[in-house]
Amino acid sequence: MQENKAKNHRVIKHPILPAEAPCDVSIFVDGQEIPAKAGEPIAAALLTAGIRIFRQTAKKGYPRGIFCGIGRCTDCVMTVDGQPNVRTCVTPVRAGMKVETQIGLGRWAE
Amino acid sequence: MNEGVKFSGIPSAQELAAIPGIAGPERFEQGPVAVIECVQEIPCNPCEKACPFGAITVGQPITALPVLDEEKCTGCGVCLAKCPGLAIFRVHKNYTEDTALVEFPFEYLPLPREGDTVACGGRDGAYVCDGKVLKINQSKAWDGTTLVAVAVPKQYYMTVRTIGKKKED
Amino acid sequence: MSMRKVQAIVIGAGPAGLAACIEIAKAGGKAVLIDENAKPGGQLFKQIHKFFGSREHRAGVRGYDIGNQLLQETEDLGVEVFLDSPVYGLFRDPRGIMVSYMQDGRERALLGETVILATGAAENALTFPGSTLPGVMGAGCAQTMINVNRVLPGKKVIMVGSGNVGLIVSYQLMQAGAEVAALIEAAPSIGGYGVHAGKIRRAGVPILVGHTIKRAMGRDQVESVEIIALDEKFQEIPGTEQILSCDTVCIAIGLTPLTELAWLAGCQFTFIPSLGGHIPIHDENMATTVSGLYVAGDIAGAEEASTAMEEGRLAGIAAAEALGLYDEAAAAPLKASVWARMDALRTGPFGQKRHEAKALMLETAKGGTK
Amino acid sequence: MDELFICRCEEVTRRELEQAIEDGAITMNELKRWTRAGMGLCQGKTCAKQVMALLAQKTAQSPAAIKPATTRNPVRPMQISYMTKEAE
Amino acid sequence: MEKQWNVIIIGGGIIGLACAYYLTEAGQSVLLLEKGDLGEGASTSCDDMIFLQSKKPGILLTIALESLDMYRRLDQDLPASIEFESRGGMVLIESESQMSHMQNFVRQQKALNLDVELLEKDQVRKMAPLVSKHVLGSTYSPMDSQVNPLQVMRGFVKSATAKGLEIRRHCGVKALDNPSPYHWKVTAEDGKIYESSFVINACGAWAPQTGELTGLELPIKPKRGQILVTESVPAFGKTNFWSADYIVMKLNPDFAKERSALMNDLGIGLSMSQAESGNYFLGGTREFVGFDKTVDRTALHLILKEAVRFFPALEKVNIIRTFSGFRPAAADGKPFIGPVATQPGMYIAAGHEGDGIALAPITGYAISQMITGKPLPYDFNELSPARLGI
Repeated sequence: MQENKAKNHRVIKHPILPAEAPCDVSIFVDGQEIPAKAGEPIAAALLTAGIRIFRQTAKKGYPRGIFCGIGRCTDCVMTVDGQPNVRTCVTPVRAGMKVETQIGLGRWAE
Repeated sequence: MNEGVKFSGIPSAQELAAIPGIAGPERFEQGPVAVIECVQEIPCNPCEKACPFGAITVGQPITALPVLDEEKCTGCGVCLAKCPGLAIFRVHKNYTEDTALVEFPFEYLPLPREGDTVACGGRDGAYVCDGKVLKINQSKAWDGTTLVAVAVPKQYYMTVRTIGKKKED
Repeated sequence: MSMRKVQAIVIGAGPAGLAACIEIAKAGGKAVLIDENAKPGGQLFKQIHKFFGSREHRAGVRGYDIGNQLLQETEDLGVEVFLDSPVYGLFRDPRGIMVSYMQDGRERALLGETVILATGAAENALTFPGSTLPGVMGAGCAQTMINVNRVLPGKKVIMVGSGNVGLIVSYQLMQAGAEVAALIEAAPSIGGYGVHAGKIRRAGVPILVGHTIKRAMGRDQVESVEIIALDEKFQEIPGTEQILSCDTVCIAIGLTPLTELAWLAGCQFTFIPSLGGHIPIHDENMATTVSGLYVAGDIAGAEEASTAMEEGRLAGIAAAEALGLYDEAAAAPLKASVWARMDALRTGPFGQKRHEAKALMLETAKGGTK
Repeated sequence: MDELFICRCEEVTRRELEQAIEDGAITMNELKRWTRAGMGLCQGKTCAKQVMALLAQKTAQSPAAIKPATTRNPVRPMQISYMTKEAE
Repeated sequence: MEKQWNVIIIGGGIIGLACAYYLTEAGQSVLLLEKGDLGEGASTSCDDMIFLQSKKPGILLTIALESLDMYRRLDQDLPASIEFESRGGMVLIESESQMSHMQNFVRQQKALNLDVELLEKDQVRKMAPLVSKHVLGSTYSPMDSQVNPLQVMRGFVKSATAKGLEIRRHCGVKALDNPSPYHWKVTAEDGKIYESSFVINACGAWAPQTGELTGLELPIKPKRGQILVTESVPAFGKTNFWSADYIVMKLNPDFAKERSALMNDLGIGLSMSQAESGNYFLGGTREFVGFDKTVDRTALHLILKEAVRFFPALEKVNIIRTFSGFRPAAADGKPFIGPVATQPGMYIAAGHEGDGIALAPITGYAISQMITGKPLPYDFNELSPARLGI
């Protein structure tokens, strides 16, 4: 289980930008419930919870996390609601989503 | 070792001495004045439009360095929050008998409070001296940029350019 | 199959694309603006610093405010905007240029009499041992996280690259509450504006020119980096290694224009390293070598947002002229004023190189292609 | 982890690319086909510039003379369901 | 004047490279001229299958089986991993009438020692748990195999260049002169004239253009095949897959009536194979449209609809690339492998249509044996250009 430091990672107060709205939904990451904001990228919710390792690569089994942040690279893909290879940096959060650390190519939901 | 803004991000004494945005030494004796530490020819001129007294001229081309007319400058500080480079300061060398006032833009949280004693830093952020926060200036028109004025020992009027960021409470 | 045809399709709702639509709409034309993101504005909405330039370039206004102003203008002018609609391809069609995109869970297509590509640029990657570890990311990625999604990607950052992106993102990371341990730059001098460098120096961030990252270390995410000094020939100087602890490494070493659609369309290209690599050849109207196809903004050479807006305007005016919405006499002064403002942005020590590169581009366009 | 991964998607190392060049690949398309660098989900958007620089250096070609690998539809990954609905 | 070569091969696709490989193995000095990048024609615009089940009993099935054996050896011999794998293949059957045709076909193939059987619905599901419930049954052959053609070409290049092969890329041929028997002068686009005893026309769909240089009319036409590539995903089943309808239609043209006109115009028959990397190739079309390399939206829609009909879970998978290639389709459906009787020293190795990958080793080997005057394993007369008076 990765460390959960949710409070410290969300940028609530900012010198320039308006105050940030609080989390309004929950998602489940490898079974663990974490708070999130509907519509934000899944990756943002994970980073808020201090989760940075999103998958293990297919060839070497190395850990990967977010890299480009604009949906261009494959680094942040995870298995979401049973579907492998979902780009978490551009896929919005929906309440109750089930997100799994993807091992290799992932697997199909039964 | 190479010196100057290109190598360290800090304008060297020579660079500052060579630009037209800083008044001569006598002008500092006469009262508050803007200090435009803009040493590179970049395409930018909001300071020119910002000054209500016409004391700042960029002209053509837009990359020309801003020229400060030290006679026209009243040291009002309106230009400080308008400089996208946060490179304009307001300096009142003879603020009191032994202190100078240095005002600069500040865009971090948390802000200090008026009356606080704070650690003041130079252009490289290193500690220079303690100073007293005189004024926290905020305006909707400045769009999030806060101006902080501190009183520091007089000899640091051209050295102090910021205050340390406070640790989050 | 009948297919909707419009006067202009603009791909990419960043500064260039928005400006292009505004000009077409002002000329009385019908433009459809398509963007893959849920919000328009391209990278403008993560730019929370005040822009440079002159009043015409909205200097002194923060990027996201400029984005909002442009959006308002497109709305007021009735530009049709498709968001959440990634364009995935161009297909040949005798009736015009067929733009295919994804929207509402299906694939759709639209024909354009003219098409303006304003697809922007992407960050360059860098390879070193450990560069795939979680915690190593593009500076723009970190910027999106802090300023748009409001989350810190890490708490202690090493920034690699001293161009304006590296400098500005370092500053904004600190504004969001992170610590920037150091900024390193392989070249012997800082690439971006001194005033941006000055901001982070005042915050106590060391800028180490002539240094590169040797490796990132950590078991399953970044825990530290090793950096090393370089000589003037970019060779490592043994014995100058330093280990810096951090949890995040941001890479800001330049941009590459996103040109896939221009390749698909069959545009001819030229290679100009100072503009980011392969660029679709374009003339003084931003017209490519493919009839009816224009480019604007970073796809036409990576510069910055103010120039992108001007190029967008130019492409919009030129497309409007091609569509017959302006005659030559009406278009010429409009284009001349855009050119005057663009020339102003491309002067000085930071603009001269881009000015020369763009001049070379115009020559290439005139002389035909190799 | 001392490997230098140039193509992040397909985990192609600098050494593998060099090996392909030694085996006789001299164009971007050949290098891509022989190593899979650029064949992943991002289709080379992340690594192409580095691959090109390496190829230029190792084969003493000017980068300007190197033609990028062929671009194809779709330029974004597209879920198949998007294409199986009736056209409108 | 360039040095004299034994053999000049025109065309750097998998066929030309296979010839180069076996000729250099046999000690010949070889020059290969390619007008684009290596494999730029069909060899890199195809899937990865060595598909035996689609073949009618006859010379093609015979040499395909031989080629399969040769790939097993190449997997050991070549200095590159060619990703050879006998994953097996299934032809998915959707109707009773398809079933009866396939039963017949399987019986004939079995007689030729092809290891193939028919599977019941439940067995199909065991092999491919994600297959659609409407599928009635399938054929299955464990012999259907695959190989990565890109790595095969790499292996050929590496091995042959080590034995002296020289390659000129982006170097098409402008003229072919034949001053005397077994003496060829090849004028190339680099401005040079290369001389050799033998010339092999291995230009795939472009073979007729090269043939024209010596006045040959080769009845080969480009047949466009459009293919889609998915992202890397977990497997949809143990084997690769084909739909029966296209195969049945080839066996009995009456079946065309059961398909839409558009499907028939585009020649769509589903094939689905997974590369070692996890990507699926989804094919394909068979169209005579000249050298128009465009991928068209309608064809992509239809291929994907077919694929999803058989594997509904594919809906969620991403397409990352599409391409088209020109299969060199010979007039009588058989490749040309052999000499041109009227032009001593000129050989043709082209016209393999969709079997270029499968038949590359046997083609290269046979041509090498012919040129070096060594015995052939089979009678190749049926594939000789002479069969059509060439």
